[in-house]
Formats: sequence, C-alpha cells, structure tokens
Amino acid sequence: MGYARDVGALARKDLLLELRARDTLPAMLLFVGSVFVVFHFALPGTSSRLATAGLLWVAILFTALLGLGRAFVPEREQRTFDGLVLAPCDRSAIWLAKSLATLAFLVAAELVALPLYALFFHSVGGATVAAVALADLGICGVGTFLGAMAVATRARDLILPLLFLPLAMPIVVGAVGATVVDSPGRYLGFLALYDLLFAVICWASFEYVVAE
Amino acid sequence: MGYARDVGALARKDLLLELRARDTLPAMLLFVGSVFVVFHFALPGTSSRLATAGLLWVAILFTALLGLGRAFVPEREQRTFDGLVLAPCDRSAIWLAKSLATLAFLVAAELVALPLYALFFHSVGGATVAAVALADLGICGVGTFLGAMAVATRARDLILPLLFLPLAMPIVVGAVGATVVDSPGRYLGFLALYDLLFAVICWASFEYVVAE
Amino acid sequence: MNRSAATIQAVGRTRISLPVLAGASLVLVTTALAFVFFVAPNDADQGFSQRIFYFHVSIAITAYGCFAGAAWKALRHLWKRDPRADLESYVFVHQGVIFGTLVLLTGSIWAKISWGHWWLWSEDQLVLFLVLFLFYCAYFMLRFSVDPGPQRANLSAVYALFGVVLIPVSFAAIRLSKQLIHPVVFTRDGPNFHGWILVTYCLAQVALPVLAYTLYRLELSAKRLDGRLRDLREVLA
Amino acid sequence: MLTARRLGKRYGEKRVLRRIDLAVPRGGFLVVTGPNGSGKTTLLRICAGLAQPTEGTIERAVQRAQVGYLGHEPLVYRELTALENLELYGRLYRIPERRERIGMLLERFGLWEARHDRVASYSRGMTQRLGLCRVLLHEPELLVLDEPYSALDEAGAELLDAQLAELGGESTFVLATHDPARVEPLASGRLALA
Amino acid sequence: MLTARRLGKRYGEKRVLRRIDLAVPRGGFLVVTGPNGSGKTTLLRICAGLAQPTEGTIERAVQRAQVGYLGHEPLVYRELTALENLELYGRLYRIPERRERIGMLLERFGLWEARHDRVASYSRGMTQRLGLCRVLLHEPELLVLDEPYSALDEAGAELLDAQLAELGGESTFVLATHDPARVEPLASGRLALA
Ligand code: HEM
Ligand SMILES: Nc1ncnc2c1ncn2[C@@H]1O[C@H](COP(=O)(O)OP(=O)(O)OP(=O)(O)O)[C@@H](O)[C@H]1O
Ligand SMILES: Nc1ncnc2c1ncn2[C@@H]1O[C@H](COP(=O)(O)OP(=O)(O)OP(=O)(O)O)[C@@H](O)[C@H]1O
Ligand SMILES: [Mg+2]
Ligand SMILES: [Mg+2]
Repeated sequence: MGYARDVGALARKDLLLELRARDTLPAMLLFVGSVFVVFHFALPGTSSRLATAGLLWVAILFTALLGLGRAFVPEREQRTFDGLVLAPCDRSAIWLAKSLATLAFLVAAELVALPLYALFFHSVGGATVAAVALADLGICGVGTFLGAMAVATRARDLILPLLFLPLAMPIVVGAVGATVVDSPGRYLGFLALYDLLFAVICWASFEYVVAE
Repeated sequence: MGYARDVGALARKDLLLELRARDTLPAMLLFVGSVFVVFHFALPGTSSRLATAGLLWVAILFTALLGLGRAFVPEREQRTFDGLVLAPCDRSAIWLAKSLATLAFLVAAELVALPLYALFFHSVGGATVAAVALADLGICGVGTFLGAMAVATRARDLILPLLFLPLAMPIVVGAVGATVVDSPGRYLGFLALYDLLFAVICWASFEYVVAE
Repeated sequence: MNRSAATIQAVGRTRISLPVLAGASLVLVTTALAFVFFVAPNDADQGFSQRIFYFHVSIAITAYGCFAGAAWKALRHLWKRDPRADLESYVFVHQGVIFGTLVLLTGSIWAKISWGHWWLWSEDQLVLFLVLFLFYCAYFMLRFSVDPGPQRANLSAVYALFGVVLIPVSFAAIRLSKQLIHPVVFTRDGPNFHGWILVTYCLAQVALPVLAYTLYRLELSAKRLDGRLRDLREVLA
Repeated sequence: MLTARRLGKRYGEKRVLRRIDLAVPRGGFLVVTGPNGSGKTTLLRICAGLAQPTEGTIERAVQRAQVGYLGHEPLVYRELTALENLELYGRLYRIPERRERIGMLLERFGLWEARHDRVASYSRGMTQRLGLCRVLLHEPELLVLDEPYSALDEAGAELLDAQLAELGGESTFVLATHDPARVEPLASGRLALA
Repeated sequence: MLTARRLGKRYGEKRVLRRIDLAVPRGGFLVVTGPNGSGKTTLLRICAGLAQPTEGTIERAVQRAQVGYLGHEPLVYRELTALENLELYGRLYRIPERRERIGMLLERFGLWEARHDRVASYSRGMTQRLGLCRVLLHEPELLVLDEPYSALDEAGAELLDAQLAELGGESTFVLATHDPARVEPLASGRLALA
C-alpha cells in the first residue's frame, strides 16, 4: 500500500517532467511513425508475415531504446538521484516507477504504431496485442534497470544499447514467434516467464545499482 | 586565419567531449547499422533502385537527426553556452564548429553505412558519394542551426525535428534524384546551391540565435 | 564483514596451492591431447578433423562454468559483502570470455571442415552463443567506464547475475523457436557415444576446467599482488 | 548517534580521507572544516549514507527516513515548481499534514510567492532556500548540511541560524562550513580536515 | 566605462529590475548587494552583455574580448580537464604565451596537481577556483563577478582578495556579494537592490 503510493508519486513526477519538457514521447512517436511510413513505401505489398513481424518488433525495440536512453536524463542533468536514494522508500520503487513511466510512453507510441502497422502491412490480432503487452513489460523493466546502470558509467549512450540488446534477444524471439504462429500460447507463456524472472532480479538488485 | 583557429579550437572541444563521453557516435552507428541490417532481411533482394535509394536517404536523415539532437547537449547540461557567447570570436564560429563536429560524426556513420548499403542493396557510385557529401553539408549546417534554436526552447526534442524535417525535404529530393538518375549533374548542382544559400543565411544570422 | 575477518577466513580455508594446480592441469591437458590424437578412433564419416570436437565441447562447457562462477562470486559480493568477491567475479568473467573466444574459434574451424562455412547466420545456436559472448564482452565496457570503487563492484556483480539468468532463458528461446539444427549430443537417451571416445571426451572435459581454474587462480594472484603493491606504495608515500 | 572508526575513502588511486574517527552523540553538533578539496563533502556523503567508505566502518543509529542531507546540489527538479518538488518529497517521506507543513516552510523561507514558478527560474539563493525546505520537511533526526549558508543573504542566514538553534540539542548535526565562527555557539564538536 | 540609464528587466509578467542608473568609471569598483532574488545576477548578466535589458540602455566602453564574467556556474566543461578547459578559452581569447599563463594561474589557484583530472571530479571550491582562472586568463578590463567568494576556503578567499587588490584601480569591477564588508576597502561605489 505504502509501496504503491511511493511508486505513484515517483511515476507522477516523471510524467509531469515529460509534460513540461516533452523530451521523450515526441521523439518516440516520430521515430516509430516514420519507420512504418518509410517501410510501407519501401516494402512491396506482398511481404511475408515473418518479415513484417520482424519489422514491427525491431521498430518497437528501437523506439523503446530511444525512450530508455532518456529515462534517467532528468536525474542525471539535475543531479537529483541522491534525493531519491535518500528517500525512505524501498529503492526498488524508483525502478518500478521509472519502468512504469517508460512503459506509458512506449504504450503511447504503440497506440500509434500498431494501427499504422495494421494499415500498411498485416492485420493485428489478439495474440499480437498480447505479445506486445508482455514484451513491453519485459523491455521497460529490464531496460530501465540497465538505464540506471548506464547512468553511472562514463559512456552512457554507448553502454545502454550494448547491455540492452543481448538481453532483449529472447523477447524478440518470443514476440516474433507469438506474432507469426497460429497457436501462440507457448510463446506468450515464454514471454510471461521472461518478464517474471527478470522482474524479480531487477526488483531484488536495484538497490545495489543506485546505492554505493 | 584567426577565424579558422577559433573554429578549430571549438570543434576540437566537441570531438574531445565525444571521445570522453561517447554520447553521439555510437548511437548513430548503431542506428544506421541496424536499419540496414533489418531492411536487408526485410526487403526482398529485387527492390527497385528508387526504393533502396529512398531507404538510404531516410536512414542518413534520421541518423543525422540523432546526432543533431545531441549536438548542444553538453552546452545545455553544463550550462557553458554563456562562456562561448562571451568569447571574443565571431559567433558564427560557434555554429561552424558545431556543424563540423556533427559532420564528422555523420561522415563516420556513413563510412559504415555506405559499404553496408553497397553490400546489401545496390552498388554506390561516384554520383551517390558526391550527393552524400553535398547533402551532409546541408544537413549539418541547417540542423545545427536549428539545434541551437531548439536548445533555447523548453520542448527541445519536439522542436528540432519539427523544424528540421521540412527544411530537409529539398535535400532528400535532390539527393534521391542524384542517386537514381543517370546524369546527376543538375541534382548535384541543386544540392550545392541549397548548401550555399543556407550556409549564408545560417552564418549571417547565428548571432541572433545565441545572444539575447 | 570487515576486511580482517575476511582475511582470517581466507587463511583458514584450505586451498590447493598454485604450483600443484599448475602441475595437475599440465598433466591433464597433455594426457587429454595425447588421447585426442593417438587413442581416440577416427570418426566414421568426418574423419580426423572430428577430433576437434573433444575440445570444442569441453571448452564450451568450461566457458559456461566460468560464467556461473562469476555469478556465484557476484552473489557473494552482493549478499555477504565479501571484499574479495568482486575481483574474483571479474577474473571468472575474463576467463569465461577467453574460453568463449576459443569456442568461437574451434567451432568455426569445425564448421569450415564439416559444413564448408566459417559461420552460418541461419544457425540459431551459433547466433545465440555470439549474443551471449557479446553480452559478456559488454561486461568489460561497463566495468571500465566506471571508476574503481564500491559502485563499480556492485554494477559488475549485478551484471554477472543477469548473465547467468540470460543463458538459460536464451536457450529456452532458441529451443522454443525451432528444432535445433545444431547437433545435440546429450539427448534424452544419454550420450550417444561410447568406448574410447567417451573416455577421451571425459578426459578433455576434466582437463579444461582444471586449466581454467588454474588460469583463474594465476590471474587472481597477479591482480592481488598489484593491489598490495599499490597499498605498499601508498604507505611509503 | 554517529560513530565512525578509521574511516578512509579513495577514488581510484587518489586517497581523500584517511583514518577518520568520529563519535557524534544524539543532539551533538559536529562542525567539519577544511580547505577546498580536503574531503568535507566526501565525509558528509558517507555520513548521510550516500557513499560507502573504502576503509573502516560507520554506524548510524537512525533510519534512512530520519536523515536529512543538503549537499552542494539542491536535489530538486528544475522543471518542476517548488510546490511540486516538495509535494514529491512530502509523499515519499509520508509527512503528516503534508500540505500545511509545505506551506509553512515555503512561507518561512520566503518562497511562498514563487511557489508556482519552475525552479529553473529561481535565483541561486532561492534554490538554496528550497533545498533547506526539502531538508527540514520531514523533521529529520540527523541533519547533514554541506555549506548550508552558501548563497543565502543576511536574512536567509539569520533564518537558518534560528532554525539551527531551534533544532539544536534535539536533532543531531553534521555541518561543513568555511565560516566556523558563524556556528560556533552551537558547536559541540569540531573536525578539521587537512 | 559602464553607463546604464533607467535600466529595467522583466521576465514575462515579473519585473525584476526597475529604473537602475549606473555609472562605473574606468578603474571603478561597484559592489552590488541585495537579498536573494533581488536581481543581482540579472543585473550582472546585463552588464556583461549576456542579457539585454527590456527597458533603458546600457553602454560598455570595452570590447567583448575585454569582459570577464564569473557567474553562479563556472562555465567549464565537466568532462574535460582543467587544462583542456583553459586551453580552449586561451585559444578563443588569443592569449599570448598561453601555456605559461595557464600554468601560472593553475599553480596560483592551487589546481596544478589536479590539472589532468576531469572537472566532474573536482570539489565545489576547486571548480570555483577554476572559474576564477578562466575569468582572469585574458586579463579583462571589465570584470563582472557574481559572488566570487562563494565556496572558497579562507586561503582561496585571501588569494582572491589579493588578486582584486592587485587589479583594483586598473581593471573595472562589478561584483555582487552577500558580504560587502569583505570588499569594503576596494569599493568605489555601492548599489543596493531591494
Ligand atoms: C554455445 C556454445 C556451444 C556449445 C555448447 C556447443 C556444443 C557442441 C556440441 C556438443 C557439438 C557436438 C555435436 C556432435 O557431436 O554431434 C558441437 C558440434 C559443432 N559445433 Fe558447437 N557448440 C557451441 C558453439 C559453437 C559455435 C559458436 C560454433 C561455430 C562458430 C560451433 C560449431 C560447431 C560445429 C560446426 C559442430 C559440428 C557439427 C557437425 O558435426 O555437423 N559451435 N557443438
Ligand atoms: N568522483 C570523484 N572522483 C575522483 N575524485 C574525486 C571525486 N569526488 C571528489 N574527488 C576528490 O576528492 C577530494 C575531496 O573532494 P570534496 O568534494 O570532498 O572536497 P570538499 O572538502 O568538499 O571541498 P570544497 O570545500 O571545495 O567543497 C578532491 O580532491 C576531489 O577532487
Ligand atoms: N529565466 C527567468 N525566468 C523568470 N524569472 C527569472 C528568471 N531568472 C531570474 N528570474 C527571477 O528574477 C529574480 C531575480 O533573480 P536573480 O537571479 O537576478 O537574483 P539574485 O539577486 O542574483 O539572487 P541571489 O542572491 O539568490 O543569487 C528572481 O525572483 C528570479 O526568480
Ligand atoms: Mg564540498
Ligand atoms: Mg544571484
């Protein structure tokens, strides 16, 4: 209960900051929109389901990476990390709140991306939506965690994709599978398992990332 | 002579900062590389010359946008703009130096992108290289100028693409033309004209962008 | 736990001395080499070149062992605050990456011989191993872009833990996505080879981990010596 | 309240703190002085729990929620208003009667008029005042203040004097300053770094 | 040297400066005081040419190259070393005997040992000292200093006293401070904002 309120307060702060500075969401929207538009004109209409599913997932992954790279920019630029670290809330709440804020941006970008995908390429079924939802959780959870790690390093923007992309590979495999095959149950299960597993590690070890 | 030394000192500073923080170039390389790899697997081998040329140019444009968005981040984060504005050098030297630094990153990214393009899609001829060189000049010059304007506003990352993409349209049209047609002379001339025109405007009016 | 207590514990714990280890690994590796080249029979359809298999497989397993060791030490660092665990975890990752490089090398040689290609992007298992390998390469990037100190130790440790979770998850993903094309030795019916082949394989499988452990201890003691020298220099200064 | 034994800290090769022993009783007031770069900030960050010593041990007899740290940075978001910043911290620290207390602090530190302005538009002294509000918001038992007087005008400094005097004896203080004379009457212990 | 007539500045609706008249002769030393948020920084930025007044006029009898401004921010790049930062400014200001002068300033301000460290790892006082080096580097005729004593230790403050005394009468100063007593002996003019 108290934990949820902490997460709420922190996530609210991130949304407010985005509202003021509009740093993240416009870039994500622009990116994902233009990827689909460009591919629409570049890809002949009859592309295989597998190819366009790959396209969808790569677009989502890179859009997410864009948002993740900026997730900790306010804390870094204004050096407010110390304030959060000192607050009495469980440190994992910082991670959870930041993940939720990034998730909100990613979902907003996908609310534009998925209709565009359906318009230009293939229809989007329930399995795809479920896969997107599950993959989003994993991407934002793991990505935010790595983002916090990257902030502490000197070559931040190099480190984040380097750490993130290998960790996101299983998500892509699972998600493309769920989008393409007829009975996506196993793939969705795998994605849920991934989310669960990594959520637990992130949740348990975030403390060590932010505190010395 | 003195002007060139100022530009040199300022550009050197940007390259040094990039060397320390590695903020820009890795992101650009990663982006442009992954665009080509993904498209290679997504596009069937027999795409039209026009389609792949469009792809090349969109990739270059967005890679540049990535770099431009970060060009003024050090000045903003560390609030050093005042120091540059006070320096006795001609203010346009700030613009020129920043454009050159961004150009250096863009060219470095293209040194990876063009071979990949040649490998995956079509061979790259002299006209394409010339078009790339001319377009780079325009992109970096105009983009840096707009980047400096965007820093002054609150919604920086929204402003930059919004201003930049319309201004870059002529470049894309000219560049795609130069890549596709057999006698690209007219297109190259057009690109050179664009560069010249905008270089003069930027050079003359940068003063008003940075000083209050 | 403070430093002196840790030292006492380290002294109290009996460890095989480095020279003994080095000797053992020398003997084991030479025996394994001798077996591979002189004792094991030629493969029925791949001939002599198949012998690289003994090393390829056991090196791969050793590399995974090193990564697991790194995660174990990382856990000790985070949980028990064992002051030596950070360095130990790092050295394990280092050894793991060295052996990972060897996996790529031996695998590529074998692939050239038996498939005619150095590398196949269509082989999920190969790509998977490459991704994992790069993941651990990124460990160095991470570690060396943070100043030495408690924070670096924490970040490295957390990363090593992520790795050891990523490995099985990636395997699951591959297994899920398609039937393995890459040969599977350990099927549900147990190893599908017998006799001298098995003996040779087991020998290599013992020799390489021992070699890895020796290298690990060697690097560790060199690194420790560096640290002590630095302390000493500071005391003198 | 705060006990440190043979504290040491180094950044890579560079040793900043060396064998520091500390014992601040409950209600104590430790004044830390020393030239620029002598390690005051480093020590205070260790005291507040923001950094770990590389040698020695430190013990705090309070929870994290009872620590208030004011560093060189105000630890507020520049794009948010003063009110939004304090709201955030008020929620995280579970302050009872949050709004009333925030209003009281803003008024006391002369920021009430500017409460709806973004912190980015504040003057330096106003930002420092906001940092003080943030620190005092949750009535911490252990206050770690790094040059709290910096950027304050005479009125602000007197206000801070009064606040310190009011809390003195009750809360425990660790305070770094270049002007030890100012807090002399309150000090119960001194540590001079070199 | 510096003449302002009926200066006014407002940010949007908020009026910060109102009808300020200034006349600082060559070699003069104007001390600006005022409570937090009274507009000292705003005025100094206008004097240095970093901001334009919304009303009134200001005239400077010097080139931009002859102005030295030290604000609340040190105006150095945190990822570069002290040496690299000063090198950059030295080139831009075309300092003759650049390297020697940089070395001399670093030594005088006690930063010589740390010259190859990134500014990000500096203590606050060290950063302020570096800011002073940057300002003095090109021997400006007009020095605009915004709370230059802040974050300096006693030695640093005395060093700055000495520097100001050395340049006093020769260069022109506009200096904002909360401790006017410190610069009293040098001051030739005072402006109290409210
Ligand atoms: C993830 C790490 C790896 C493990 C655990 C592994 C394991 C194995 C095993 C157990 C075999 C024996 C199969 C048999 O006897 O039928 C094998 C064969 C082989 N491996 Fe790997 N391997 C790994 C990575 C690689 C890599 C990176 C490459 C290539 C660059 C590679 C190339 C090969 C080839 C070409 C064969 C022989 C296939 C054949 O007989 O047709 N392996 N590997
Ligand atoms: N992250 C860091 N990396 C390397 N060195 C550091 C780091 N932080 C601080 N230092 C060094 O540690 C020393 C002490 O710094 P600290 O900030 O604690 O000094 P201080 O006493 O607070 O000085 P000041 O009075 O200027 O605030 C300085 O020499 C500084 O350069
Ligand atoms: N960019 C801005 N937008 C809106 N208001 C501003 C801006 N900059 C300053 N102000 C306001 O102008 C007033 C004067 O600010 P200024 O920084 O000049 O004060 P100061 O005298 O330097 O104070 P201090 O002693 O705290 O440094 C303050 O009320 C501040 O909020
Ligand atoms: Mg300090
Ligand atoms: Mg001010």
